Amino acid sequence: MQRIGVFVCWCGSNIAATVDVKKVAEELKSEPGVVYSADYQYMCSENGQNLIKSAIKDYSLTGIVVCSCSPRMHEATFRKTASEAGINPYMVEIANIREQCSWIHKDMATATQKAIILGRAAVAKVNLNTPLTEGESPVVKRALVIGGGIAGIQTALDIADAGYKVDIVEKKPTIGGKMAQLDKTFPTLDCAACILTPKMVEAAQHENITLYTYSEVEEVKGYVGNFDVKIRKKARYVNENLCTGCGECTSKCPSRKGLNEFNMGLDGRGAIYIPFAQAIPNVPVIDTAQCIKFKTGKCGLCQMNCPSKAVDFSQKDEFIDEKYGAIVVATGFDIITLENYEEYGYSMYKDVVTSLEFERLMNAAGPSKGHLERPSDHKQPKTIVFVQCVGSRDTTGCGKEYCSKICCMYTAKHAMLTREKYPDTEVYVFYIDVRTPGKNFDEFYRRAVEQYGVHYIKGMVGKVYDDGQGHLMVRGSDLLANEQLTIKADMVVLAAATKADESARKLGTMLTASMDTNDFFTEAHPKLRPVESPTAGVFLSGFCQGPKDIPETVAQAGAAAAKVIGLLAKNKLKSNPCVARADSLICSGCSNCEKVCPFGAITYAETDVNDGTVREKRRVAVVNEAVCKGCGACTVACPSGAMDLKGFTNKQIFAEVDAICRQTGE
Amino acid sequence: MQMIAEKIKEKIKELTENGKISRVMGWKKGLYGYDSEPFVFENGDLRDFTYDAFSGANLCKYMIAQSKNDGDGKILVLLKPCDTWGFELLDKEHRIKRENIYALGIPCGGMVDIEKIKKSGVKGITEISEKEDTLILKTMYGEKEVNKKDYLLDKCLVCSSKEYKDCDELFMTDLCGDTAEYDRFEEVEKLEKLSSSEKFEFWRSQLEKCIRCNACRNVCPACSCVKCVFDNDNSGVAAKANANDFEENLFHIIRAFHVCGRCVDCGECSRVCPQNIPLHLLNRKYIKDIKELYGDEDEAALLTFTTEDKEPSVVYERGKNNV
Amino acid sequence: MTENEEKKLCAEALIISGVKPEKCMKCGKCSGACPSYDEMEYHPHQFVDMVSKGQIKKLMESASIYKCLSCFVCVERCPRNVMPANIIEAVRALQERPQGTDRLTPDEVKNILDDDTPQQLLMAAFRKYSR
Amino acid sequence: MQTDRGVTAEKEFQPKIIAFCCNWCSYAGADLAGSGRLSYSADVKIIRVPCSCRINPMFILRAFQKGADGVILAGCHPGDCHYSTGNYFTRRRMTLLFSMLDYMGIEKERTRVEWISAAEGAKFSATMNEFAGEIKKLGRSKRLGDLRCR
Amino acid sequence: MEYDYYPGCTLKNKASHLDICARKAAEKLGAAMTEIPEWQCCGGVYPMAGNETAQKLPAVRALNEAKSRGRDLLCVCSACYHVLKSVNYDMANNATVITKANTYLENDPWYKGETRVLHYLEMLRDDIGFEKVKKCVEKPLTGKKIASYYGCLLLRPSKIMKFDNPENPSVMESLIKALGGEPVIDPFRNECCGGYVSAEDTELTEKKVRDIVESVKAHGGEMIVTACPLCMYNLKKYGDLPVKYFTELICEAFGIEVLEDD
Repeated sequence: MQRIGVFVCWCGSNIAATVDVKKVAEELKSEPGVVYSADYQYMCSENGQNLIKSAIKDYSLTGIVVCSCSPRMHEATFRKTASEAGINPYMVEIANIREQCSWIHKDMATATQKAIILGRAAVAKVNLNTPLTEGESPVVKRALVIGGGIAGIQTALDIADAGYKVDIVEKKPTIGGKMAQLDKTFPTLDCAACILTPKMVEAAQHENITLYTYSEVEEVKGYVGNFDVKIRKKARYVNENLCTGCGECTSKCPSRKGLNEFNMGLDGRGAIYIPFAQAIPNVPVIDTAQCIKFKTGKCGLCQMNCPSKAVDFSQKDEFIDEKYGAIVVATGFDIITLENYEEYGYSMYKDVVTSLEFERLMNAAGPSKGHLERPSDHKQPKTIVFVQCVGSRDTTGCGKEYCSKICCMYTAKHAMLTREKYPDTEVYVFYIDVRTPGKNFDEFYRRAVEQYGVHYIKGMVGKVYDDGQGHLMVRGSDLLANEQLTIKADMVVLAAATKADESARKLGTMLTASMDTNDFFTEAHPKLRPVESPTAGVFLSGFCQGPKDIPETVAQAGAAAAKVIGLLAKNKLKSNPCVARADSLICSGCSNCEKVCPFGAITYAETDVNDGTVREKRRVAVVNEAVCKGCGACTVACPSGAMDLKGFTNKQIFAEVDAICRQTGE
Repeated sequence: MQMIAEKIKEKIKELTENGKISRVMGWKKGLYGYDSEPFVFENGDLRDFTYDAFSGANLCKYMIAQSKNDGDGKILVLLKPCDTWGFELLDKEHRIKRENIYALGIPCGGMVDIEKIKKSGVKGITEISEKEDTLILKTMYGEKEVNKKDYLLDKCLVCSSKEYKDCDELFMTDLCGDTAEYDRFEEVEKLEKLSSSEKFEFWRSQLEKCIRCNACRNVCPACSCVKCVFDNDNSGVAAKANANDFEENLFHIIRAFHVCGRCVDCGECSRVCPQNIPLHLLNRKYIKDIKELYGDEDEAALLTFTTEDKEPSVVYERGKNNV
Repeated sequence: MTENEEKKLCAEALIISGVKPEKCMKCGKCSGACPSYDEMEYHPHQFVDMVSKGQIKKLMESASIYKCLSCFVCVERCPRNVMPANIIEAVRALQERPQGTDRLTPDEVKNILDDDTPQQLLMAAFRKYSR
Repeated sequence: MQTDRGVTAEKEFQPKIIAFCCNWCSYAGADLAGSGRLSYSADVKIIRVPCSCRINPMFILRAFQKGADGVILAGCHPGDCHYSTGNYFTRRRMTLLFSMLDYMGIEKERTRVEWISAAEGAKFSATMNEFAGEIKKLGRSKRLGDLRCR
Repeated sequence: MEYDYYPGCTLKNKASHLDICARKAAEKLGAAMTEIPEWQCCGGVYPMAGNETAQKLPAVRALNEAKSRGRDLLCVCSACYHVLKSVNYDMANNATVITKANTYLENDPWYKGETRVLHYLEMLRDDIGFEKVKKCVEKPLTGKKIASYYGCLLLRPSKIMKFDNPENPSVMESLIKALGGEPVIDPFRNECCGGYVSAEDTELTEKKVRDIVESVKAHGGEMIVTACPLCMYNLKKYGDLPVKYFTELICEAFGIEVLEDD
């Protein structure tokens, strides 16, 4: 049985003017467990707190009820008071008789009566309170960044500069991501490679950064501060330590049938290849599906020609196990495939290209060395039509419902660059809306129109077809002119919708980090915690959280790094003790609680159970207290009541309900 | 049916001899031919084995206890189509050790409710045998033939699927009878259309009959908790913890909620109820609601959500049509 | 037609067509694809827009409603599932509902008949051009 | 209305209403209603829970058992849950539970779910007033207590 | 393979060749087509308005008839296929139509879109397979440059028709290849021919047909093949390229002779 003290606060006249505080104290004295009750002008004042402290000592109190303002105001204060007087801080409950009572009622009798009932509920709860202790867990001072694009690189550099170890895992043979494929960047038109490659080099050379390229995260276990991650380093069949990157092997490879991924398949590459000149690491990789040696056992020219004996056909995938305190997701994006948009003729006509392909066609390091030409006949196009929103803002299920955000700007960029380099080329842009909310963005778009004479047409293309004579006919509507027009073009560029990278979904499951229906990672709070995932210790950087351009991505990358640094700077993590607890004697191991847990805090373990009559091994739920945030979703999903929430137990809430429902004067 | 039973026996022998199974969960003959009951046959002794029109009992739940020990070898369990749904649920919820079980799907042509026969005025039954769709009732007053179809269990009247889930092997299952044509939600719809006070009177009169024998709970494949919340002293609702009659009063509402989204509509709760309370109508209401509100989803309805789910106020709106 | 009557007709058009014009994001893809565009005074996207604004009278009186080929290109390519063809059909149905407004009368049928005219054409024409 | 206050107090039906409020949005909304002095019925008593998804249907049934006349759940707006998904579960659970109560003939108007954010003090007070008014009209709750097995 | 067959009015009359060739080719391919009894005209066009349940009833009758026999319902005419499939979609998804139609027709049990409606071309592609078609060819159409013309009704709306990729279909091209011909891909193959508007505005139809035929020529096509009697009528009347039904083409390649007045 508890020994409870009740302390009724006047809050000056805030409470006392409408609530008869003396009567409340008097009435609550007769509640079960209550051995002491008092009222005071300002309970939160030093004197008030001392009153509580001495009562705890004098009456050997085990539980405290303070009838005062909202617990959101002073719960922490009174917990500290209790703690200083030697009882567990979680033995304190607050009855909110100010915000919920004195401030909203005028009639003294009514307010007093309500205050008594609220006090009773708090007393009933405290009777069932148990001491709780905050958990503590150590923090591994190392971060993992998944994805080696601009987002991942920036996050890793920022964390590394702060003095913490960072590993980058990149699934492709090189870091750099999508940005490495771009030609110029809006709105300043500086060359992407010029600003990105120095960062790639910096990441590779940083003493605190380890790169795992051509690698994937295989398994994630653990929780904030203590993640256990298994990384698969795929065999590239070239020894990274021996290879000097001379490129001898790539030039000797007799197979030329591979499609150059970096150039969006617009040209070919050998079976052993370095994705692009500035790749990091500058080490080739063998495409085993294409390699003659792997297919037939014969060839091996690359191995024979390698001056440093780095080619190793017997290489196997390697597994690396590492511990991390924090994980940053920076998996980036891709563009959708266009089989649902054949009205634009992407698969029928070679000269209908995506914007990313166009990016490569414009790029000095691209398949045409920067000379803009049509893929079909390598002629320079004289009329180009750009189509925006191809698959974006589509609610039919064919594309993506969201706005891809970056297309308006890069299309303006493409149009502008085309007109600058080839002033005799006519450029049309079909748009639904031109969205340019960014610094210098609208100015940029207007420049394309006013200075470069790009024809912007408000309307959408209905069909692209060929006239049988090498031209593409683009039929669309010009809504402002109220007409349907057909443009005879040489090339059509489609701003295909963006999508989350395919690896994201699998990773989301591994990390138990929640995602939206579009496979973008969800942030912990859309406004106030935009770079954190709801899963503690998992942070978000770049496009993986939603469409973003480069400046935004870099900003978010830095923000994510700051959050990681804040976490790694701590030696221990304290956790909220009001978390779920599974009773292994009752748990049936049905997994229902696991399914509703938003944080992945529940796992299952084969546990020896002994309830006095039965001894056996059973699959039972285990709550990771460092991960659980205490929402209680699991407690309702659990039919047997094995899952309960500390600080808000079933019994406690029942007791509150019962106390409120008791007849007056009972 | 006798033919099928014999074939099943042969199959069991074959599986036993091949060392695939060590025991069999089946039905054992009773005294009168209409009281077969679940039984574990061991050591290849199948003397009293039967599979007849009264083998309505779902055996899947016995698998919780029977599959526990790894050392016992595999147990064969015989499952009718509707039995397999509960079996699958138990597997999904990790309540059974699937690797210790050999699930054999067997054909079902509908099971008979002996109470219905008795109610029709047939007294003193001493033996029942089957011939295709005819039941031959030997009574103390002579022999009588009835059509099996007229005395089917309620759950068989709304038989909705002959699909077998999660079985290791299907045996003669093409001999299954047809599914029923009755719409299983018809009864629920009827109740929904009653006025609020009529509904209340209906349920009060039904639930008043409950003697808290727990038969429904014991048979239900979704009610497989190691310890039921109503037996848990710490839950705040268990009988012992409270002097009041809370658990008594709301047992069925809570039970229905606990199996909501997980109930496989096997109809066993109503079949075993000694007081004939139509408990399945509670569960089926949830099934109907889930279908209407959330459509078909892979996950149990209460363990998932969509951001576009209907608001709870939909209940008021839907209720507007009937007063 | 009073303004109120017009509004009522618009509401009816939306009900029988099942079209929700508020889903339209005014991209104009329907009109960019329409094979009858040049024949029409009002174009698919305008049908959606005008009915939602309560301006159905002009549409009903326009020959545009007889130029729609029901080829479903607008329905197919609309990125928002708006179904412009359905609303054009609804406007036509509302126009043809009152007596004596048939676009095509049995007398006129013989004008279009020739040896090869398929039944399909007659059936379709009757369905589209008369009550 | 009778003039004699004593008699009125005796005779006037004072419903018992429990409001379960999630700590992050609705409880804060109630605080805001308080600091804005936005009065609402004294019949409403609040129980604080971390999230609306902590509310077990058993709590609601228990309240009715013990003589409550109305139970209202208040949580963050869908999409704004502090725990990201808690209120989505609440929404399903309560939709199905309320539907079942209705099916069993228990007045569905006695139960309600409302989404009230920390900024919606005015909505909190208006909602509570309206709910209390509704419950007053319905009168004392009897049915749930009577729906029992012997 | 056994199918319930819904021929439709036009195939019983002006487009009898489409029908006859379909039956003869099916015979050779080992597919049995049983005409469903007492079918009524599908109406020619799908009643798009939500309040036109009555006009959908003939289709529902045919669909329910096929259901009762447990067979798939086969169409050859594009228009019938379009109507039947669209109505079938309603009968599976639109509660109002389901209730009204079943109540009116006194169906017991209710018809809820169970029947699979398929076009003859789908049958060739999905059930029989073009490999088998290839094996039946006796007089391959070698060297013939044939443009397929799909029109609207087979393809759209694709959400309902689910016939082929609506913007880049391939089933007829595959057929032409199987028959030994050389398919010519004409971008106007899914553009409207002018349809029933030819009943009132021949100019419009003429223009549409001209676009199609000119495009076929520009892409090197020498002949057009179609599945729709109305397309056939329009293309023939206003165009100057030979037009054939796809079933005629099959018979030709299979070496099946079909007389003009057969």
